[in-house]
This record gives sequence, C-alpha cells and structure tokens, in this order.
Amino acid sequence: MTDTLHGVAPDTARSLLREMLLFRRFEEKAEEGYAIGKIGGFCHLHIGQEGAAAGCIAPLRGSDYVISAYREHTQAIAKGIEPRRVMAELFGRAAGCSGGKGGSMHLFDLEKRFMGGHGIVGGQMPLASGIGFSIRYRGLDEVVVCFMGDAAVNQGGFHEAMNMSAVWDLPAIYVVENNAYGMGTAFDRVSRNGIEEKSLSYAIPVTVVNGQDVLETYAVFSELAEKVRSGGGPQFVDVRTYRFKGHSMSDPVSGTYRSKEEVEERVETEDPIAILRDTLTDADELDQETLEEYDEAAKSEAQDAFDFADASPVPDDDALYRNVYREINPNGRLFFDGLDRPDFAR
Amino acid sequence: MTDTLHGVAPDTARSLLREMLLFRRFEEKAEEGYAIGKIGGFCHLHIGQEGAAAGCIAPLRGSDYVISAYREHTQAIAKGIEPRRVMAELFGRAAGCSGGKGGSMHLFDLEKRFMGGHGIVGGQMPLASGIGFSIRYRGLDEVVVCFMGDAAVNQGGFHEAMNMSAVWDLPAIYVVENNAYGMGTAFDRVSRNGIEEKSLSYAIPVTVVNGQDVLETYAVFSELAEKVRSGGGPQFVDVRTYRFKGHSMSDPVSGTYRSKEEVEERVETEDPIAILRDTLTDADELDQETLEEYDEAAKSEAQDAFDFADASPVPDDDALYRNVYREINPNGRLFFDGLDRPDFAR
Amino acid sequence: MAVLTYREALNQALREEMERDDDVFLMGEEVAEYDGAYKVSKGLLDAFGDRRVVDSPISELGFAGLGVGAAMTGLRPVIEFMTFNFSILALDQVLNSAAKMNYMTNGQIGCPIVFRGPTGAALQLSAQHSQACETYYVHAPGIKLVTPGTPADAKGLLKASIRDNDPVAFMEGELLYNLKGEVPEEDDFVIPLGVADVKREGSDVTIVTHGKMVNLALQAAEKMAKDDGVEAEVVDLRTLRPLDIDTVLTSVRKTNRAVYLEEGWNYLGVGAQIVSLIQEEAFDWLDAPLLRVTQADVPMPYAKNLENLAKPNAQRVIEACRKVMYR
Amino acid sequence: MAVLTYREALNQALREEMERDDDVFLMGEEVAEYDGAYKVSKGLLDAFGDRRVVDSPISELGFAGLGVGAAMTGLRPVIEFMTFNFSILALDQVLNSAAKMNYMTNGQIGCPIVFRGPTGAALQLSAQHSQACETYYVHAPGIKLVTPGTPADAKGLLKASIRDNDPVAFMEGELLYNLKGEVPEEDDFVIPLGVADVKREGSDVTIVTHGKMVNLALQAAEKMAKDDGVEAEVVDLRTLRPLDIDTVLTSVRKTNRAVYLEEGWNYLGVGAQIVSLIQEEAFDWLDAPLLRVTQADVPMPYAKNLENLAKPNAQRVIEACRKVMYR
Ligand SMILES: Cc1ncc(C[n+]2csc(CCOP(=O)(O)OP(=O)(O)O)c2C)c(N)n1
Ligand SMILES: Cc1ncc(C[n+]2csc(CCOP(=O)(O)OP(=O)(O)O)c2C)c(N)n1
Ligand SMILES: [Mg+2]
Ligand SMILES: [Mg+2]
Repeated sequence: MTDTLHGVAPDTARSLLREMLLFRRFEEKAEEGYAIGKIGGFCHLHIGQEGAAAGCIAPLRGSDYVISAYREHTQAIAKGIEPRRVMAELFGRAAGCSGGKGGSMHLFDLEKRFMGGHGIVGGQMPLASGIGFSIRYRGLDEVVVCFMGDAAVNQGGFHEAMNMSAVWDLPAIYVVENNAYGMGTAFDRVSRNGIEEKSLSYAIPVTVVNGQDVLETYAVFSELAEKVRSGGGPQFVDVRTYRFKGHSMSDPVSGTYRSKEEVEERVETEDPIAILRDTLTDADELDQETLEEYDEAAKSEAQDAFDFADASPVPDDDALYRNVYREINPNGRLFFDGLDRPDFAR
Repeated sequence: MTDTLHGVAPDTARSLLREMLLFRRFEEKAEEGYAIGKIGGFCHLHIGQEGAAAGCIAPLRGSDYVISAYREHTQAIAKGIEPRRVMAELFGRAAGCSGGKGGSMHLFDLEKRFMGGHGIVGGQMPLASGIGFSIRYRGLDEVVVCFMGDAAVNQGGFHEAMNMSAVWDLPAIYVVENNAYGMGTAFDRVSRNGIEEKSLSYAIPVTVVNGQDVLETYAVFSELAEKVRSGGGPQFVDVRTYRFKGHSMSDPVSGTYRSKEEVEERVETEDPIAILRDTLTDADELDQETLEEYDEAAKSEAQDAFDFADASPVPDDDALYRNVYREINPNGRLFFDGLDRPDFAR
Repeated sequence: MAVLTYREALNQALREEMERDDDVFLMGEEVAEYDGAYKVSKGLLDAFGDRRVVDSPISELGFAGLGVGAAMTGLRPVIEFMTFNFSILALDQVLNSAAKMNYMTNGQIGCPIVFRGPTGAALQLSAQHSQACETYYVHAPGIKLVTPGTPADAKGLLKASIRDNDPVAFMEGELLYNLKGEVPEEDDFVIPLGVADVKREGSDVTIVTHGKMVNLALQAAEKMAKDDGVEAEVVDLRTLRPLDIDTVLTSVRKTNRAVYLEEGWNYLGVGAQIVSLIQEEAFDWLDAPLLRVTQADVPMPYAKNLENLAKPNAQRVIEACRKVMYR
Repeated sequence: MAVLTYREALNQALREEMERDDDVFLMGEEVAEYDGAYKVSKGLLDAFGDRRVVDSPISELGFAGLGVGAAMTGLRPVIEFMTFNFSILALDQVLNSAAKMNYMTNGQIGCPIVFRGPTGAALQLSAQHSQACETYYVHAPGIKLVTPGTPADAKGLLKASIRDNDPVAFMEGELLYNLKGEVPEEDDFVIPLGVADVKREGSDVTIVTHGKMVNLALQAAEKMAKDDGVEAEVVDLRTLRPLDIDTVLTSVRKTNRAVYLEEGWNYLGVGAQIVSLIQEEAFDWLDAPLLRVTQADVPMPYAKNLENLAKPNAQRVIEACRKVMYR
C-alpha cells in the first residue's frame, strides 16, 4: 500500500487530489475568462502540470518562500493565496492579489510568501538566490523554492544565480518544471544534454522527479525541504511534466513543434489527476462518490472565484500613480509626464 | 628524449622558447613604459603566463581566429601582430594595431585574425561563438580560439555562449587561463568546484593542461585544433598557470589575497621560460650561448618596439570622429555634440 | 501599390534581402519552426532552411553577442528579439561590442548587424512586457535606430537597415503587425535611413513623432481638422539616428510651434532631444514652448482601465496642440 | 568641518549606516578582502565581517538581482558595481525587477537597495570603461538617481540613499575619489534627496550640471569672472530623480539663460530633459536658446590627445556661456 503511495499518508494524498482538482477547474475558468475577454494580456495555463504545483509546495511551511515565472496561477493558490484573489488579479481588479496591476504574470502575496510571478525568463533566479541569502543572513530555518521552465536554464541569470547559491550554501531549491518545450522549441534543440545535468557546473545535487506522480513529487520535496532547511545547501530538481495546453492562451496546443497525436497520448496517459485517482482507487483509498464530491467542491470554488472576480471593481484611477515609489521624497520632482496627477504624485 | 619534449620537435621547442623570451622582454618594456607615463589607462601584463600564449597559439594557422580579454599583449604578438604595432598601441599612437584608439585592452588585427582585446569580463565569449558560427556557416576548416580568465566563467555570457556552441557544434576552443585569481579573489572563493568542471553543463569535453609547460600545452593544442577543425565540435581547456605580477600595473603583486611567499615560490618553481630552458638543456637541445643569443634577440626586438612606439606620432585630431560609423548616411544627422567636426562627420 | 500588413511587409523585406545576399541570416527565439512569435518570419525556414533561419535558446545576451561575432567576420545577421523588452539582457553586447567595435578597431572590423523586434506596449502585457526601449538604443553613438510606423516604411527601411554597414536597431510594434497599408511593388523598394516623412501637411502646428505613434498623431490631426479647423502637420522621423532634424525645423519654422508625441516615458524620452534641438536651432521661430505627450510616468499597469490611462491618446495630443496654439 | 577625500566620505557613510542598521550589507567584486577596487570599502571587512561585506563572483546580473531579492525580504543591500560600465549587464534586474517591484506588487514588496560605483570616464580607460550611465538609470520610473560631486554631498547623500525605501542608483567617479573637501562633523549628517545646491551664485548666466562636472563648472565660472567679469551661477542638481527643477527655474528666471554641462553623450544626455523642462516652464524668461556642453559624440578613444579632445573642458563651457550671453 504505502509503497504505491510513496509513503504519503492517505489523507495527505486525498488532499493533494483535491488541490489538483481545484487547480484544474480554476485554470479551466481562467481559460473561459480569457475566451470571453474578461482576462487580457498573456495567460499561461498550468493544466497538465498540477502535480508539480501541489507536490512541490504542499510540503513547505507558511514561512517558506516560493518564487516563480509567469505560469504560476496554481502555484500561487498552492502557497495559500485565495483563488478569489488570484482570479481577481487575472481580471485586473482591485481585489486581486497584486491590486490588478500585475495580472496573470505577476501574482504576489508577501504574507503568504509568494514572491511572484516574473515575466522575464530566468529573471526570478537571482531574486531567489537573494531571498535565500536573506534567510541565511538572518539565520532563519526557512527555505526558498524557485520554479522555472526548462528553457530558462539557458539564461545567464540561471548560471550566475546557481553559482552564487553554491558558493554561499543558500537554502534554496531550484525547480525546473521540465515540460520539454519552451514555447515551440523542444529542449533538445537548444541543449546538447538534459536538464538533469544543468547543475553539474556548480556541484549542486540534482534529483529527477516524475511530476505527473504527485505522491512521488510530494515525498521527494518533503525530504529535500528538510535537507535544505537543516543547512544542507542548495538543491536542483528536474521535475518531468507536460503542458496539455498551448504555451499561452494565444498559442496553439499543437503544431509544427509537437503533434496532435503526441499531445493526445500524453494527456491520455500522463494526467497527474487521473494517475493519483487510480493510485488511490487501487489502494482502496478513494471511491467514485468521494471523487465526485471533491470535483464538485473544486468546480464550485473555481466558479466562486470567477464570480467574485467578475463582480469586483476595477482599480480606481489614482491607483495609476500609487506604489511607483514607496517613499515620495518631500523635495524635488519624482514624476515627469505633464499630466494631471493626484496630489500624492509630485 | 621526445618524451620530455612531449613529442614536440626540438626546433619547434626552441622557437617556442624564443617566443616566450620575446613576450617576457616585451612585457618588461611595457612595464617600463607605464612606469614613466608613456602608457596610460589599465595595463595588464602576461608575465608568468607566456606558456599559454605561445603553446596555445603556435599550433594555429594564420586563417584561424584568436579572441581574448584585456590581458592579451603577448597573444596578439603570438598571432602575428608585429611587436612594434602592439607597443605603439599601448603608447596610444597612430601606428598602433588599433590606431591608438583601443589601447592595451583593445588590440585588434583583422588580417592576422586577432579579434581583440575585450574589456568586459566574459564579453568575448558570445563573440567567439559568433565567429565559430560564421566559420560553420561558410563551411570553412578554420578554428576560433577564445581566451578568458578563470573569473570569467562566472559570467552569464560564458554560460550562454558555451551552450550555443555545443548545440550548434561550433569549431571553437574555449581556453581558461586559470591563474587561480580574479584580481584579488581566489577562484575557490567564487566557485564551489574547479574550472575543469565548468563545461559539464554543456557536455563539452574538457582538457586540463599545465600551462607552465609550454611543450605540453603545444602538444595538446596541436591535437585539439585538428579535432575541432575536422568537425569535432567545441572544446574546453583549463590551462593552469600563474600571474607573476599584479592584476594590472596599478595593483600590488601580493597582498591580503596572496602572500609574498606564495608568489616568490611560484616564480621560483613555475617560470615557463625556465622550465623549457631546463627541459631543452637536459635534452642537450640548448646550450648557454644559444640561450643568451635568443635572449639578446628578444631584448633588442622589445627595445626596437619601444623605440618605434616612442618615436611614432599620435593620431591626428580628425581621428576622433573617424570610424564611429562605417557608413555616413547621405541623409540625416549622425553626430550630436554641438562641436566643430571634420566635414565627414555630419 | 499592393496593400500589405506591416507584418507581411517585414516578411517581404527579409525574404528579398536573404535572396539577394547569402550572408544575411535570421536568428532568434521561435523564428524558424514556429514562424516567429508574431509570425514575421512566416515561411522563411521553408524558403531558406535552418542554416539561415535559426531558432535560438532563450539567451538574449548570448545570441545578440553571437550575431556581433558573426558580423565581425562579415556576415550580416538579423537578430530578432521576441520583444525589445527582453533585449535589456543583451544591452551590454549591443553597446559595448556592436556599437564600439568599428571605433575600437580603428575601422578594421565593422558590425553590419540588425537587431529587430517590437518595442513598447501592446495590450495588458503589464510592466515587464510593455517598455519602449528607444532611449537605451539611441543614447550611445555607433549604432543607428530605425522606427517605422507604416507597412511601406517597414519594408523600405528594413531593407536599408540590412544593407547598412553599421549596427542598426530596428523597432517594430505588436500593435502594428496587423496594420494594413499600401506598399510600392517596384522590385527593389528601399527607403534610405535619415529621411523623415511629412505624413500630413498643415500650417497651424507641428506634431513630431515616430513609430507606432504616427498613426495616433494622424488621428488627432484629422480630429482637430474636423472639430477645430486646425491643420496640424505630422512629421514622422522614421529613423532616430540618423536624424532628419532639418525636416522638423522646416516645419516648425512654418508653424512656429510643436508637440512631440511618443509612447514611452518622458524623462529622457526621444522628445527631450528633439525639443533640445528645436529650441537650439529654431529659437526665434518659436511662439510657444515645445510640449511633449508621453506615457504616464509609471511602470505599465495590467488592469485595462489603468493601462488606458497610462497610454497616450488622441485627446492628449489635441490638448497639447491647443495649448501651444494658446486656444 | 573635517577635510576628507570623496573616498573617505563614502567610507564614513557606509560605516555609519552599517553600524546603525544590521540590515545594511555591502556586496560586490573585491569589496571585502581587497578593500574595494578603488578602496571605498577600506576596513569594512575588518569592522563588520564577511557576513555583511561580501566579495561576489564577476556576475553583475546575478549579484544585482540577488541584492533585489534580498531587498524584497526587507534587507537593505548596497551593491557595488566596480564601475557602472559593467552594470549594463545587470540592467535587466535593475529595470525589470528593482524599479518595477513595488508597483507590480501593488506596494506589498518594496526594494530598498542602493546600486553604487563610479560612472563616466577616468583616464585613458578607452571605450568600454568610460561610459557615463545616467541615461540608462533615469529614464524609467521606480528608481532614483543620485550623483554627488563633492565629499560632503557624497557622504550626506549616500546616507540618505541607503535610508531611502526605494531603489537608488548612486553614481560616483574614479576621478572624484581623491578630491578633498570639507565635510560636516555632526554625528548624523544626511542630505535629503531632491535638493539641488547652488554651488556658486551669479546673475549673468546659469550653468546647470551634476556629478563630476560640478568642479569643472566652478573652474569655468571662476575663469569667466576673472577674464570677462561675468558672474555665472552654478546649479548642482545633486540628484537627478527626484529632481529639484525649481532651483533651476529660479536661477534661469534670474539670469534668463542657461548652459547644461555633463560628461556623457549628448543624444538623450541628462541635459536634454533639463532643457525640455526649462523651455516648457520658463519659456518667457529665456533670452537665448539653452545650450549643452557634452562629450564628443564618439566612443571614448584611448589615445590621450584624442581623449582630451573628446571630454568637456572649461573652455567649451565658457564658449557656450558667451554664446548664450551673445558675447
Ligand atoms: C528573457 C525573455 N526572453 C523571451 C521571453 C518570451 N518567452 C516567454 S515564455 C517563453 C518560453 C519559456 O519556456 P519555459 O522556460 O520552458 O517555460 P514554460 O513556458 O514551458 O513553462 C519565452 C521565449 C521572455 N518572457 N523573457
Ligand atoms: C563585467 C566586468 N566586471 C568587472 C570588471 C573588472 N575586472 C577587470 S579584470 C577582473 C578580474 C578578471 O579575472 P580573470 O577573469 O581571472 O582574468 P585575469 O585578470 O586573472 O587574467 C575584473 C573584476 C570588468 N572588466 N568587466
Ligand atoms: Mg517548458
Ligand atoms: Mg585569473
């Protein structure tokens, strides 16, 4: 039993299932919101990769940090941001977790220690090392988990951040959500070797995980988080996963870069939700009824988030100039645009 | 015999000795020129590292490219630029290989295929990959050799350039002149592992060479150059060497970062010139008289370069605006400074 | 004249130059198999193969520098930045290698390279994907900057940029790619760099602008003509370096007043230099201070209502024109 | 008042702020064991240990971004760029992370960080080591820019910059480090950002400038007073964002003419913005066009004679002043 569950307690396993169902239903709602024009800009869905979000983040503490790229809706929820506030952000509403100013690519919640939501590929890497540096500087037993896509490892910032983390033994876990493609580019067209070798130059230990098996992912991250927490230094993880949808809502699901057949086959055989469902069912830890219950709950929470976002007001006009600076110096001019501005924006 | 000579023909070995003697004497003259204010700016001497310049470049063809950083005086000479034109450049004279506009850090000679002379640490790395790309694009059997210091491997540009070279199998040899320090920083303070592991992330083969043994270096590079030339793809080389002088003329030879004793000991035991002298002497391939002859020749060539530079005129005033652009478009304004400019600089 | 989209015009220019000269190649993210993130390079992989149309890793500093190295040996790379927002990562290679190479080498080694892609804001792409990058590319000498606002200019100027022997930054716009316009069909249509274009004649006020904003300037001008009977002259700089300041001065000497319109930020936006040149060279002709219409001085917000407030619009252009006309 | 060098003044400011606040740390190349490439951090490693004075790898993008990440969690990093020339490699983290963070997070996450180091040319360091970087740091909102020209300003403004809750770029100069000047000894000497300083009073012409050039402006002013009996007012902006434009306008309304002096390039050099603001806000007070004295529009050459031709000098400032005074 516990074998197929990778030593994960059945209750935990079930809560991971519920989480993944919520992520799936949430992203479907986001897809809908985008289709009817309530969500704008770029919108990158996590459908197919829910195992990584749930399995990597569930083992963390509230005081641990998570930082990511732009495909981060479900990670934000996994770290504790209410789905309502995530959806409201996608809708560009004041109640959004970034006040409507960030949007899909820039979800933030300092209290939940979800540090974004970054749009420059690889840009979050040095930031993560900085968060790790700060944890070490203050002698805390916290951990920072940094998500990136496979294509991000080719950025210079990856190299520099990994090296500094190794040199200073920072409490950081660098996680590649390896879905094998960066937009339309298969990873093997932009690298001679695999992700699992990308930390060799820094002597940072690597672990390869099947991200479609959330239980394996959960088990591995529970162990890694404690290793890092107890001063073991940085870790690198190659989480094998697959993107079921297009790169963003404006990109095709398949095309020259991957065939319809490939996608169908992976969706068929590697859906992290189906895999966990079957594991639990085989282990007599889940019945159809319970599953449907979970799914209904997920659907209604996603719908609730959608309705909340849809009903909530857009930012007031003054928000345009708010938060450009934290400190409006009493002397001198900070703003230059010849427009009428609220008094606080001199 | 041939054993201690690493299979290098005695004549070749003797010419390598003459080269290194010239490099040493040339750098001593540069040191003198800087001390009396005839050379300005930053001036980075290669004394102690002559083995790398001679051993890595001598095996190359005239049609092969060399590109480097700012510690490149002797490499420029090794690739065929007349010492007179190199010294004149250090003096900032019109007869310099960069017309006096580049100086010590920016030596160039397109005909000799010496592609600089670059001052931004790591900046030459992507350029080298571009030269390699161009060789492959044109289907030529040329090779590009790119020199860098040990500290340069921590630059993002190193990472990106190495990866692209691996992906596209570029005919490039990336050579780290590993003198164990970047300015005052010992490499082991800015990396967890050694230079020899820095190409693992790209699956580029690495070779470690004792750069103080010019014959070993020559032998290894003769082999690598042909491998790369015949389509073997990029190579990475960790050339172990040591800087006998300060980082630049304005830096101390020793200090908190390395002890006087350490420097003295390395100079004593690891002078590439002394090592080759002894090897040849032991192999009965060199006598005292010949050695002195060689050294006299080197001294007078260095002195000749110095005198030539000292006697040659500075660039004319119009040179200030020459070569900012290759093409002065007939329409529109290209220069903005409100100064009187020669007619060609509209 | 054929009616083409801005995207098609760029595609034609690339095609024609690649056919003309085997030294021209295109490199960037998604340019080959994906036909380009914005489909500008559609069909080029099929036409020229993967030797000349090359998908790169996400390594802006690296492939920009690789392009410079290739140009140092005489190739003529066209480097596509998916957007110029990402090119900030590559700026060191642009400024310290490309722009300075010909000078540092005393003219031995040139750098005939084009860096191209969209600049500025599209729709709700938020702070990190909406930055107008002209300032970062025009401040330093040694590189030229081209900013076409119409399909015809896009084609004629891209061909000229590829043939130019110096580094050229060529800035497009996501919101321009679908713009339709007439493009001359003559078989080698080239527009020389450094020639501004008076897109609309008028004698009451001069609106100077570049790139995407040309179309907004024309809208504003038409509206003013209808509503206020004011005839604004719209001067499209087209290339920011070389800069055809004479055409601007001629217009200002006629209208005695001018407004600079650009989509980016105000503090050292392009307009600051144009204003500084106009007041220096046409001081006695000015009847009013030169005004500038720019983006609000904030990072671009995501929310649609805020984004609309942040971007320049016709009303603001009209108000600025009225102001310099003391109406 | 104690007489200190600019270098000593910076060192004192760092020391005092690090003593005052454990959240302040210094990171950069050679800042610890080597005491700093230019010895600005001399003795700080001994005083504060390697937890707070940290030698970094040569990874500008990386350690700038690391600083931003640390600031996101409330630390107050001082990131030293050996020179700002190298910071172009880090510009993405400065613009896309530091400057936009507080806005993108709707004020949840600030970025109290200082990026400091020398900018502009020293002596014969050639094209890649002689670039004035102000333009790249002042164009985008969300970051402040400080450019002290004297030891007192260096100390008072560095302390203010470290305490400021926003990202601040703090630009020094190799050629300033040995400059001596009086520095108040009061035990917490802070100069608020956004206050320009009239370094010399005069009624005939206004010279506006910043940073290193302040001293050249004063030389030129003294020479004019001696040779031509002309009294120039020298306004040192000290901080470019926030910008004390009022002090500039007050001076120009008095002298009715102004010259902007800076060491960098002309096209979108800082002076372009100041000119654009002055002509907009003091149009009717101007008796002559505003002129600018800048570096020659070329990459900095190595040869001493060419470098001297390229750099601004007192004679050029004087000629510009004469011109705006129609003499
Ligand atoms: C520096 C930079 N270059 C290019 C882009 C455009 N872009 C956005 S996502 C993406 C692909 C990234 O793929 P990967 O890292 O594998 O993440 P995934 O989308 O697969 O999750 C690209 C090229 C960007 N945002 N930033
Ligand atoms: C991007 C960049 N950062 C910093 C510097 C300043 N700098 C010049 S040389 C140097 C040390 C380089 O050491 P290494 O690469 O080992 O070469 P070596 O001097 O030992 O030959 C530094 C930090 C620079 N020129 N460029
Ligand atoms: Mg991917
Ligand atoms: Mg070294």
